[in-house]
Amino acid sequence: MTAVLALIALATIGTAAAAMTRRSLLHSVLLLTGSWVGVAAFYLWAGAEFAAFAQVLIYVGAISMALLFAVLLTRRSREDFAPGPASRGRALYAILAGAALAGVLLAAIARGSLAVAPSPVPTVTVRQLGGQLMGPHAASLLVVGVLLTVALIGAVVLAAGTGPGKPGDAP
Amino acid sequence: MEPRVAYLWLIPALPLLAAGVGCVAPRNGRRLAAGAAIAAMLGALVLSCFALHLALADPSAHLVYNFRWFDLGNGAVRLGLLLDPLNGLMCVMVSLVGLLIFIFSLGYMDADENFTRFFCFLSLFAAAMLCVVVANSLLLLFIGWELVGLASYLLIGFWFHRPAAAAAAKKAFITTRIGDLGFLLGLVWLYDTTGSLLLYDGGNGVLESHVLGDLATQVLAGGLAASTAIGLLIFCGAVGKSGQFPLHVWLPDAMEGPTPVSALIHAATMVAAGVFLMARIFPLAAADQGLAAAPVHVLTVVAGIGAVTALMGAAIAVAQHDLKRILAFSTVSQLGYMMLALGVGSWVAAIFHLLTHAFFKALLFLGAGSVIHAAHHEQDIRNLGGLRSPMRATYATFSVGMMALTGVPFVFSGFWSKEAILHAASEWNVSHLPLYAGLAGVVLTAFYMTRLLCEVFWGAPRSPAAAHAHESPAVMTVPLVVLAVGAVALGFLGTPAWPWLQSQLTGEAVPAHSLLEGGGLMALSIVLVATGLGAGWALYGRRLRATAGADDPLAAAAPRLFAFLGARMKLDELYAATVGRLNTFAAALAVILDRWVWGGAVGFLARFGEFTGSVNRGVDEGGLNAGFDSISERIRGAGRAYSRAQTGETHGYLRALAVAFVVLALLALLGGGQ
Amino acid sequence: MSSVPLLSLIIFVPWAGALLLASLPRLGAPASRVLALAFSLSTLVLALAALGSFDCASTGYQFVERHGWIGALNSDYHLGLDGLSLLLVLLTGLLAPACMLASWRNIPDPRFFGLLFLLLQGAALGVFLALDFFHWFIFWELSLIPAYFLIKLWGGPRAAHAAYQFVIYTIGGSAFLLLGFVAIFAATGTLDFVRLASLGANGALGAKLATLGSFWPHAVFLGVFLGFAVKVPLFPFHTWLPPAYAEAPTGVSMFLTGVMSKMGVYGFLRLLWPLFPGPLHAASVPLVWLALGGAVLGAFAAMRQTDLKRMIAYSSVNHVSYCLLALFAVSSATGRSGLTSEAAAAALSGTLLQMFNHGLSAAALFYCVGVLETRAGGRRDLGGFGGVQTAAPVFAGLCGIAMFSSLGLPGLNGFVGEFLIFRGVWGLVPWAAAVACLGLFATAFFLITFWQRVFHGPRAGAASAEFADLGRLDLAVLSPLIALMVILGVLPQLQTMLFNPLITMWANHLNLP
Amino acid sequence: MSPLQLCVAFSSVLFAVGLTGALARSNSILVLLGIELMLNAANLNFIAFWRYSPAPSPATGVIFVIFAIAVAAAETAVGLALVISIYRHQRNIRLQEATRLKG
Repeated sequence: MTAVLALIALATIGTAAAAMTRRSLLHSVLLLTGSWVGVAAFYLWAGAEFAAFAQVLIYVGAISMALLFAVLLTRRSREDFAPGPASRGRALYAILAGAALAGVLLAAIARGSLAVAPSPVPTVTVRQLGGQLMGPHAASLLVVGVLLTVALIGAVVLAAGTGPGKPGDAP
Repeated sequence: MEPRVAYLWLIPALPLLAAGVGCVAPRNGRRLAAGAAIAAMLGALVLSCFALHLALADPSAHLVYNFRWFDLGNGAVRLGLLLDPLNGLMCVMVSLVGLLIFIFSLGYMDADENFTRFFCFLSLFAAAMLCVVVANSLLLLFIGWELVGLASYLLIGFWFHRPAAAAAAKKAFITTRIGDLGFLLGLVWLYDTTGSLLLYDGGNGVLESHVLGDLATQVLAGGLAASTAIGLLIFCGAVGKSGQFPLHVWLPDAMEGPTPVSALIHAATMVAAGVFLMARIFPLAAADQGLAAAPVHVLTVVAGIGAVTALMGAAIAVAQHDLKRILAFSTVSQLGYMMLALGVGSWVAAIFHLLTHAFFKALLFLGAGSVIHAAHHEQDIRNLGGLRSPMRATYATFSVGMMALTGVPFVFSGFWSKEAILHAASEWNVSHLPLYAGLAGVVLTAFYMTRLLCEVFWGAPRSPAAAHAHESPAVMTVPLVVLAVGAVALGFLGTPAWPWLQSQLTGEAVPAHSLLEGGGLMALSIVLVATGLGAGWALYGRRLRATAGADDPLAAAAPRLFAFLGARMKLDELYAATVGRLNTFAAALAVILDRWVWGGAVGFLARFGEFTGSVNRGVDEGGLNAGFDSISERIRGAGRAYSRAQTGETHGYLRALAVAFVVLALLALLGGGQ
Repeated sequence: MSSVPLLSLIIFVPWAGALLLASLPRLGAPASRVLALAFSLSTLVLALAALGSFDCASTGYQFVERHGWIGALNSDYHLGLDGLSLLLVLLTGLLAPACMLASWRNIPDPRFFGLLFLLLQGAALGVFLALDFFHWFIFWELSLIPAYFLIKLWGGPRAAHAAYQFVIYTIGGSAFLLLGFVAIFAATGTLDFVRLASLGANGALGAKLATLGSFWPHAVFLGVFLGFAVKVPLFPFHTWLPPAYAEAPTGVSMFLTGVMSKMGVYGFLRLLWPLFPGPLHAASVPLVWLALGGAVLGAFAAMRQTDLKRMIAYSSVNHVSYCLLALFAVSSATGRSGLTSEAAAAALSGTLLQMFNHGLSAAALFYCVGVLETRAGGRRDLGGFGGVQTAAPVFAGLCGIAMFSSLGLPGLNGFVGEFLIFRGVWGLVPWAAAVACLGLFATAFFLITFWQRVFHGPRAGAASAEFADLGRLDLAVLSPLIALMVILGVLPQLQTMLFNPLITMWANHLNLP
Repeated sequence: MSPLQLCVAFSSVLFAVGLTGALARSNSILVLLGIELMLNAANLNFIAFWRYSPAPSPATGVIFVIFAIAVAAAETAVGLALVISIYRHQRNIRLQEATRLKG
């Protein structure tokens, strides 16, 4: 059981790391989508099918598309991608920060007593989820709905340009 | 309560009415004012005669009419009118002498443009004096007393445009006011202890027996009887008003007023008010005679003051040059005699002398007035002289008055009344000093009167004014004659052989005794009068002073004594040095106290207020504001420092987050431990 | 409760007049003068109406008006009139028109002057009629503001300083008064004079104050005493008076000396004595000394004054100190048995008479000095005149009567009050009466000196030139006052019948709580 | 190592990678990607703890993940819109130069 887990973990981390280090934006986005699929797999492994389904639908379907659009819309000149000298120092600093963070977290996990009895994979039916959503979490569901619409409109307003000018010209 | 006594208030009311008419009358309403005044006095005289007749019907009775003035607390303040022989006689005397003087002043004041105002004031004076005389309540008497003081102030200062007259008026008012304060305190003390000021009030009047009894028995600290203290305080008023020793300084200066005023007020009536007052309250004054243990008796003090005044007045009169001042000091001396008589216990002799004195002293003053009038207001005897031939009538009446005053035996009233006083003094058991003072006074009186007579009437006129003096008009000489008759006739009312007056006054029959019985004393006094006259004639009669400048024979004999007496024994300077300086010191003290002590305290508070104000501002601005300002400044600085952290670098923020997270996690891992 | 609210009318008609004058800015000078005079006369008319239906026999308050006002302080709008207040209202009614007439000429802005004066008059009347501390104190303080402006705007050269000192000094005093009454309210819960008086009578007030702390009864007594002492003024607190009276215009100084100083004495009689009989009795001997200080030193200080108005101001200090002397003598006799009630009645009656009579004579004297001042072109020093009697005999006559009344000459009104005071004080505190005689002597001395220097002697100084005698206006002011002086001198019954039952009641139960 | 520890370790590493990415790259979009990764790491944790929690019936973990996904979506949308508007404004989307909101 844990072998499958390890496999999924390695895949996801690998694609994520690759996404972060690729020079070309497109490749990064695609690799990232891959890692999202890894995550979905983990959900499946954990027994939360609906979550996996949602992950795949939203992240892989929608967000990756949005990212692609964003990348395409903003690639005016090639030179954007050449990492300036400043980024060298930044990359090093970033790696250091990430490693420190990971070290701390892993140390905490190692020392932590997260022993847990082996338990069967819990199953949750969509009926249960629906009941839950419509029951105690009805309010938050509505809020999320509102949040999404507002975000949509906000994005459109921001992206549609501030002035009467056509998109892409200098403000 | 005698109904007929009710109309007694008319006697003072008539002159008061005349005074009202006088002051309302316009300046040129001379006839109206004078007529009203004289009519009023005539009316008062007639009413007084009726009153006297009524009083003499029963000499021992005190007819009383009391009425309520205003209510106070549970009771009320009551005043009253009194009629008995003493009052009756005084009323008649005042109104008769007043009438004569009014008539005289018709002529004397004829030239004065304030004629109406003069008569208004004279009527006011007469009303006040009559009010004093008829009063049964000491309060009403005090009211009349002060109004008499006011009238004398107004009349002395009648020619107020002359500073000397103004000063004299002020001096008179203030000096008598000092005496009146003592009178007021005595009054108030009496009112407080006995609850009423009525003299005779059907048994519980002040002078009635049982009230007097407990007054005498009420002993204060130092063994002094209450009645003694009250008597002495009331005597202060008499001393002030009658010009007795300590407070006599105003009388000679009062001669600044017109001569009829001097005659009426400073000879006959007002100054006599003091004697009348003491006679009126004689029972009160005599109440403490019984207390042998008492340290001082009222009557002894009165006798003492009387004797001193008699002697001193006569002595000073010898060395005066002003005609009216000689008479003034003579009045002071005669009043001393009356007080002496009261002191030695015989108020009847005092009143008898008062009556006779009123007539002949008024006569002398009016005579002097007609002399001054004739000699164009020349008053210095050194400039007069030789008026015998031009002014025969004045000379004749003046000499009658002079002989009455000196006490030429048997014929003149002065002799009998002075004799009565000396007789009473001789019978006084306390001491014989008053008697000797009286006898010495007789000599001095005779001396200065002859000096006056010789200087003014005999010899040759020594100044142009005196040279063409001419006899005064009839309106002035007729009163002189009437007064001269009075000066002679009045004596016979009270001779030892026929003591009608004494019996009327005391109310019980006084035994008549023959002349010889008191003969020794009478003979002595006759001899003394003779010596006085002789000495006067010897010094001034034989060698008449030729010129005004010639020095006075007596001055040649004893220059320093003469100068000392001439300067009125320097009493004025003494008073100025003591009381005057004390007064100015007290005034200066009050002003200094006000400006520096109380004003200073307020000033200090004000400056203290300013100081706290400025401290407060300093603290407020320096401490608080500055403190707040600096703190807020620092906070702004800190704010600016933090704001630099907002570089806008998103990465920076992320980095900070990461670092913070790591640090926190480490802390949780290492620090927590539990 | 008569149908028409007479007492409220008495107070508020002058204020209505003031309001009317305020609302007509363009009113001409003559019209505003007449209007102001009319409203000022209203007090006299209403006071006479009150006198008409005043029941002399009863000692309680009459024409009482009582309406609920402030629930929180449970103080209500309570007006009442007894013998004492009626006397003072009559005095104000008499003096106010006289003062208005006195400032008929040479007052630059008569409209504003009339307005302020009516305000002052209404406030003074309020003080005499109010029976609840709340609105009484409003009237008490309100009277200061118009007085300040009246002195400052129309006064003499140093009027600003004098007015400033006058107001600050008095307000300082009344601040303590206010604190005292706040403490009283805290202790007793009521501000009504009648209730407080009943508490004070049986000593409950002292006990209640003691509940706040042992220190409180004395502090409250001192506070209230200080408030009144400054107003009267009692001896050490009188330094504000001479400059204030001297610099004020004639009409105002007449009102100040006639009515304002009586407010202080009224305060003593109405408030301090009934509320604190015990402490007043305890402190009576030093207070007698203070009153004597005022009487004697006030008169002696007057001797040294060269400014005529300051001289009369000091004489006011002297006369008012006699009133207080009598009151303190009575308070010192509280509780003493024997024949004191007769003496106490005399002293109290003398105080009330002295208040009324001094009001008249001091106002008349101030007016006469005003006449001298106007004819001498603003100069009023003692040496600046001479022989005025020859120049203006009628003026000399009337001024003479006023002077002799102030001097206490029998036959005029001044004497009756002073005699009764001396009679009362002798019965209660004999040595005080003896010392007070010095005051009498000094008063006689400086007044006669004033008369000699100004009226007697040859014509000199301002009188040497043309010196007009009294005009019709001057006669209109002076003759009623002089007439009253003579009438009340001969018939004091007219005054005593008003307040005799009252003071008898006061004198009879001088029990020490 | 219990499986739960594994899951948590896995999400921590994923989180660290996301952070590094966000810090290292200067391109705004990549920063957004890094943030997305971090969000997914968080969701992982939810599910992991849900998976091994004693009372899985109320499925709060799953619901949380659903909400988290929804929020992440909204966040990405807005983020990208911002990037585009920055781009229009700044001609390039280098994060370091987008400092107009400086304090």
